[in-house]
Amino acid sequence: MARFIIRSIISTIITMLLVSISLFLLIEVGSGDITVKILGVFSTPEQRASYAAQLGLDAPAWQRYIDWLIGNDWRAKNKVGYPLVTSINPQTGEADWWADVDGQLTRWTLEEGRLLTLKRQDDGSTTSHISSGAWQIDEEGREYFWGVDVKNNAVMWVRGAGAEVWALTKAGLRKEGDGPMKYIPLRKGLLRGDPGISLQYGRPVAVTLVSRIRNTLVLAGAAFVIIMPLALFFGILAGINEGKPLDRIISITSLGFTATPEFVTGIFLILIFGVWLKVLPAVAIFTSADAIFEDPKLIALPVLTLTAVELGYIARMTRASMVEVMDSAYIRTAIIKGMPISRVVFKHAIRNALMAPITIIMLHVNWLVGGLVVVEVIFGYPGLGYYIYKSAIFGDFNAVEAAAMVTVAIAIITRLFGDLAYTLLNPRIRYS
Amino acid sequence: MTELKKTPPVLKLEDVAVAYKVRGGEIEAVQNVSFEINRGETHGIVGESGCGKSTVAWAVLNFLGANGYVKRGSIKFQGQELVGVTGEELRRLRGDQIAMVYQDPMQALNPSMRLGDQMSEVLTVHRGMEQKEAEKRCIEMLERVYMPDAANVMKRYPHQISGGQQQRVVIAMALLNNPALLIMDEPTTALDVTVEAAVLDLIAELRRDFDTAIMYITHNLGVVARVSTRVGVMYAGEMVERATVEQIYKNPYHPYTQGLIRCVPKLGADKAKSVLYPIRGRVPPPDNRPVGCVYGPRCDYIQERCREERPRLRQMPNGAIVRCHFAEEIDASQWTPSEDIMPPSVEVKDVVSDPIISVKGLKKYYEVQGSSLRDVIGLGEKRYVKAVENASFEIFKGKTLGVVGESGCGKSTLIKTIIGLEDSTSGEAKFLGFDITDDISKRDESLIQELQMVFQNPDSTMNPSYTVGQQIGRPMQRFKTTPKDEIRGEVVKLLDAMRLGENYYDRLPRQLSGGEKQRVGIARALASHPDLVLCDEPVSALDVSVQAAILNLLLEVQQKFDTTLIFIAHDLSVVRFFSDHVAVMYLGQIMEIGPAEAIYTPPYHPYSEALLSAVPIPDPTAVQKHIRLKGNVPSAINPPSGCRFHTRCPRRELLPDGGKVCELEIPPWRDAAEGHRIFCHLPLETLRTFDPVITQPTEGS
Amino acid sequence: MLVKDYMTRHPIMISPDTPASDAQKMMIENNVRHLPVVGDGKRIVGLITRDRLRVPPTDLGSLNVWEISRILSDLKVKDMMVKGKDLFSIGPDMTLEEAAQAMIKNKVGCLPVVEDDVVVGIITEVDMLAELSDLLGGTVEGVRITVRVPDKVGEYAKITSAIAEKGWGIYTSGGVPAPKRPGFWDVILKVRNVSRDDLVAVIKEIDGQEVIDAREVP
Amino acid sequence: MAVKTITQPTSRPSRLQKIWKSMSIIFESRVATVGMSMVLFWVILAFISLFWTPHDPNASDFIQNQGPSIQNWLGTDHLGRDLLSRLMQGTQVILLKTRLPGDAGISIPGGVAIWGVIGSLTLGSVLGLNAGYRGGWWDQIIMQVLDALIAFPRIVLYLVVIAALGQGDLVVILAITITGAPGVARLARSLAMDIKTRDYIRAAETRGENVWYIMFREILPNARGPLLVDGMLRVGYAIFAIGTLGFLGIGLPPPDPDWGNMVNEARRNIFSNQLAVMWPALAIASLVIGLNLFADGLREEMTRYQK
Repeated sequence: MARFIIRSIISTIITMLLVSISLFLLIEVGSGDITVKILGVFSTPEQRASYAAQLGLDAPAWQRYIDWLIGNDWRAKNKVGYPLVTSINPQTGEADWWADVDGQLTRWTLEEGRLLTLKRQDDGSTTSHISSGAWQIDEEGREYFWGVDVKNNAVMWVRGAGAEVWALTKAGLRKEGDGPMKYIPLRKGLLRGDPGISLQYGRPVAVTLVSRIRNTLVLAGAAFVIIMPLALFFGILAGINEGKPLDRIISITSLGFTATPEFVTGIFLILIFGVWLKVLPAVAIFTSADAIFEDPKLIALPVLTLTAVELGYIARMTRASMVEVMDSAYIRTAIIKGMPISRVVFKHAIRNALMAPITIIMLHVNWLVGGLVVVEVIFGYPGLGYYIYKSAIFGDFNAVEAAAMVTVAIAIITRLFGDLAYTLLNPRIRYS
Repeated sequence: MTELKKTPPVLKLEDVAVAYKVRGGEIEAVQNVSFEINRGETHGIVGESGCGKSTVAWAVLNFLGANGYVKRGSIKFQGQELVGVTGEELRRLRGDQIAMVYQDPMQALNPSMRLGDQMSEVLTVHRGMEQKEAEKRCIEMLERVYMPDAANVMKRYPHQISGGQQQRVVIAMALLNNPALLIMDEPTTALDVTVEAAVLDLIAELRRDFDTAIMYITHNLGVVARVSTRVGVMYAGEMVERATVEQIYKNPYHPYTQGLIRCVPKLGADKAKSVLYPIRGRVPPPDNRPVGCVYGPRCDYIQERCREERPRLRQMPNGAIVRCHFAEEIDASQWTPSEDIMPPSVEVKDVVSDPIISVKGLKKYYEVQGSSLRDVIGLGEKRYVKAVENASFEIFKGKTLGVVGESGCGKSTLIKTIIGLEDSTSGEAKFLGFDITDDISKRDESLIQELQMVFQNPDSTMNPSYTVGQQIGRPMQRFKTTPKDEIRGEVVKLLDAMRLGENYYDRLPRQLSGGEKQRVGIARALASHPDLVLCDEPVSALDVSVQAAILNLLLEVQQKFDTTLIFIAHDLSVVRFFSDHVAVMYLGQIMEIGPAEAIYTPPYHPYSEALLSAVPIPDPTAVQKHIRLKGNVPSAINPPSGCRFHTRCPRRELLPDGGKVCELEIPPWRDAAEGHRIFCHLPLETLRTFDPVITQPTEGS
Repeated sequence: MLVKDYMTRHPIMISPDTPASDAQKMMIENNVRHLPVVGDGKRIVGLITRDRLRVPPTDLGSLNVWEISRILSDLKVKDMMVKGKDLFSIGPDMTLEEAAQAMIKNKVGCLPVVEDDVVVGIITEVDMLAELSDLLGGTVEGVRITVRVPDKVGEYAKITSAIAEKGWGIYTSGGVPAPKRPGFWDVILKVRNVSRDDLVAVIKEIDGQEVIDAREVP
Repeated sequence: MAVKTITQPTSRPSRLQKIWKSMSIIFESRVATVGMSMVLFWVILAFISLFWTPHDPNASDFIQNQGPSIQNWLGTDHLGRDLLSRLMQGTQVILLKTRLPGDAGISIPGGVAIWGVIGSLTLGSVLGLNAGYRGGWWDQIIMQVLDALIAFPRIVLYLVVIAALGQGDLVVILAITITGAPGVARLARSLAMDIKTRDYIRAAETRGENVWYIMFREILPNARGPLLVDGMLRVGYAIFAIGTLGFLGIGLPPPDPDWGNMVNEARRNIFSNQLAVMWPALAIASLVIGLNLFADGLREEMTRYQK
């Protein structure tokens, strides 16, 4: 058994890695020139170039993958020469990057060719004064300086040759002088819990993601709690009456539900409950972050939709294996031993019947996620799925990657659980 | 003691017919079967597959599935009519008064329940006994069936104990409530000879002690002869003859019974002296049985009357009951085979050339993955299954080497290694001088085509999606032994040699019977004109009547093409009949090898002796030495030191200090006679003192 | 001589809810006189016998034909069986004497043999008689001789030694208090491979003992 | 032998007979028959639409959001297009034609769903057979990769692939292929593992046949049945997926109407015109259910035949 578990854990890790790489590559290939999406089609090539540089897109792909996975502050640290740390900015509540110059959080900025050192005070404000002698000389005799700028990048300024950069501001693109030559947009990396900045909203992905995940978990959880018992119940019921009318009815209905796409089911439910009966809200509009908890009605329809689709599937699975078990030799033995039918079903059949479905069900979780996307889109439910959808459409790769990895993680972990449950149910594996 | 009271039979069937509803009508699987079983009697029911033996059993338990039902007749159990009994009343009978044991215990036991729970529930449910008390009883019962450390077994799961033990558990479970009737459907068919023997002993003993009436269903004439007091012979859903076991074997009335008995080789019979006569044709499927006598089409004595009128059971002077119009006239001793089943005449050629294949010290080890963490990572020290250990033998052209041994003795691995499905670990093997220690991928075409194989299971020996012709033709086109346009002709020739007509060329496997498939399998093996054909249990999955036909066919082929054969089987009498030389394997080790007749007569290797004494002989009068091996076959991963057989050897005591040496040293090869070698510490003198295992009081009859 | 050796194993049994008429039919068909009545798991609930099934005429006297037939058809085994304190049973490991005692004391012709209230067999007078006839070697041939001896120590020895000297073998032997002759015992012997007269001659030698009866059997 | 006495026609059963035989299986099971007729209904409709639709599916020359009427049997949508025509036209892309990229507007026969499934069947069975028959490292690696693919939530994959490669029939086919392959592979693998234990495979090995021959000539033909049934189910899933994509607005590109997209557009004014939503929704549901029933029925029959 030990072996089995170890194996599945190892493979889980490998899988995650594979997925993350392939995901990254796909998006590399895919999301063409993201700057066009951000700056708009009327932006000039050089504007895009400079903005791309600011996003660190000029670095090679492998470099960016590593940055994305495990961050790049350690890389930037060697350049800047000071340890780089984050501290929460009281105004925005987001983490800012600072260089830790012997205990003093420091940033730099270049104004009219003069390098200013910004020292952070305890109250969060900064004092700026001219720093001299910080410049270093490279082989071509240029004077350059590596530091952390106010936009959370590790950057390289070159004295005298202040580059022209296009900064994206509320007012749109503004041309600025004294720009850095090189950018390393600082980030901790996914493994260290920092998926980066959302290109769409310009806010850290992590912040939005958390609440979305929570909403989705509530939705999925609710659905799961409803689906499981029902599905198993109907599955087993159908299984033990194989071929009888009851079985036919259950099978056909469940087939009907599984075979109907979520969005169709969803639409019909909206029609029925939202449009005709007017008992449930047709869309889930979140007035506040905790809306679900305040008004459970919001998730009634989404949950119902998910249930409709998944219920049928799992029920069919269970039925199939129940049927198989019921005409196995050991069930025959039990009956011939004169066991009452109830005992045959509950003591002999069910346990064996559940082995097969449980793994499949767990494998099925990523279907569920798929369903979630659609359902959330239909009902405008602010969950993970909806987030992925929006980001993918926009090509906001930081967001997509982060979100997708979360879903993948969920899928794989549930599968791991599935395997464990299987081993626990099945003594043949447990004792060997 | 005086038997003053005449007690009524425990089970009484009166012309029972069982029918199954199918699309468009129904099929009578079983027709007018009647017999009765008394207390403490074992009533054997024997017949080929598809004769409705099991159906009868299920009918008694009223467990015929959704579409089956007892159409006619009455089944009386303890004077109570069972037909039509259902629900609670039926439930009470099952497992309490009527118990059943059937083939393949592994399937019969619930894989995910502890054996203890599976057993004890019989008591807790029927007798409302306390769990504790029930378990105590179960343990007692397990000990009663000689289960080693019973208390522990209670806590185990089925897959953790050996097949023999599983069957013991099932039997114990059946006896827990001391049923009046015990139905056994091929209870030992899935087991090895020695295990089977032990279980049969057990059954006999239990019957005596518990006075249980046993209905024993089997296809194996030997087993019936050993266990049963009376026998019913079933054919095509009818009981064609019923008599005491002696009568059945000494003077059977019904032609079918006679046929059956002619089919099976007597232990000690060989191809030179004796012959097997198959029964022509095959059992008719239930949905088109002949109008008259069901056996008519296969019967040698068929008359007009047999075609029109279905015979009814009639009592013979000696009390036997037979379903045949001409039972009195027919005299088995005057029978002569008709030409279509005339077996080939075998003249045993003496050795001409030097050996065609010679193997020296061949080893085959498999690496096994441990389950500990270290093993998974790959740090654990390597462990091996020693499947074949130091096999050495040689075979001469046109001869047959038979290999016998119980499952897991490595006989299959041996031939897999020879034919190249596995590469050998060490040792040397030469075929006509070519080295054949590598696996097939490293051999060149010409060598590959010289070694071919015939397989065990007729249902999987042919690829369902190709016609007979294509499959036999394939080797020819693969090895280019025959030009494309002549292939069909060649194939047809082969088909004829197999006694299959040209019309088989375009048939698909599913249109063939087991025997025919096996014939095609043989044809395919011969298609590339190989010099050596390896037969892996080619007949063990077939009915006895077909078995005989296939064996004869193989002999004929060998005669015609002068092919050399290696013949694996677990049935000692078949091997004896078929082979010139025999090797006895145990746990990967050849224990004894030599000319067939030598193996089956003293001096014996103790293991061979045990095997022989375990074989069920189709002759109730034969006296057989009673040697039973204790314990199970040890694991091949770390086989016993010294002599691998020492853990179970019943003859060790003959050595000084109870055979310490067997544990310490690897035994020497003792040359008993020309080419007859025994792998044992016991000196030949001692081995010679063993008296023969089987003695027929009535020789030659 | 334990019950389990002489009882009939796997007796025909019947469930309490069977109609009485069926029970009767079953007894006649299989010609048995007693049926243990059992629940699930062969747990004994009662015993039913042929005469038990006879409905006492007094119950029916006042009824008309229709009512009678109705009653008869409604009667279930459980209404008529012997049960509760009237039901006597015995364990398989008791001696036959004990069984006999029980039968005599309770005036029953049959005892269900019960092992923790599961019926494992049944033992009847017939079984008893079978055992008695065996006890006296009823079926083996030889000389059956009855000797009347005074009720003293050592008398038995005289006989045995006398026979032993001749080298004959005593097959079976039994002793009962002589009917209507207090102070005497009748010893019944079965001796094989001997003529009646030789045996009588030898026994006559012994003083104080008289040969009551001697015959070659069977 | 008596087997000679059993006379059977020596002539091969003709191809037609064979086909008819396999067809007859379908009619044995009511489920399959129902399923097939549902599918046939749409197939026929699709063929008709090739030559004739009541109106131009893309021309909005009617009053918007009308209910059924003599001229628009199913009513009109929010742009005043004839729903029936759009429905009929919609079947083509799924079942009958795949539009190649480029302005030439060339299209090849075989709908997107069909090609997608064919793709996943091919890819899947190749992988599965290798994993199943060869075992060992092959198995380890292939399965590892497939697990990764399976772990990938389909919809995310669709989104990413399409975000990556942009809309278009071929892209959808690719997406379906990728997402379908792992399932097929698993099935093929288990079948292969079962079949490879048969003696006829042993026989092939003792003939020294090479691996590919064994996999594709010996194993595959016997795995065909289950794979085809599975394929049928997958056509259902594919249509399901196409619908979903269309609904998310990233499905098959215009001009051909896409059922999913029709639902998506129509739901915006669901309060005023429910029919516009219902028709395409019903269409998808019925077609998918039909395929499922068909496949289920077939599978049931097959298993019963083996018994």
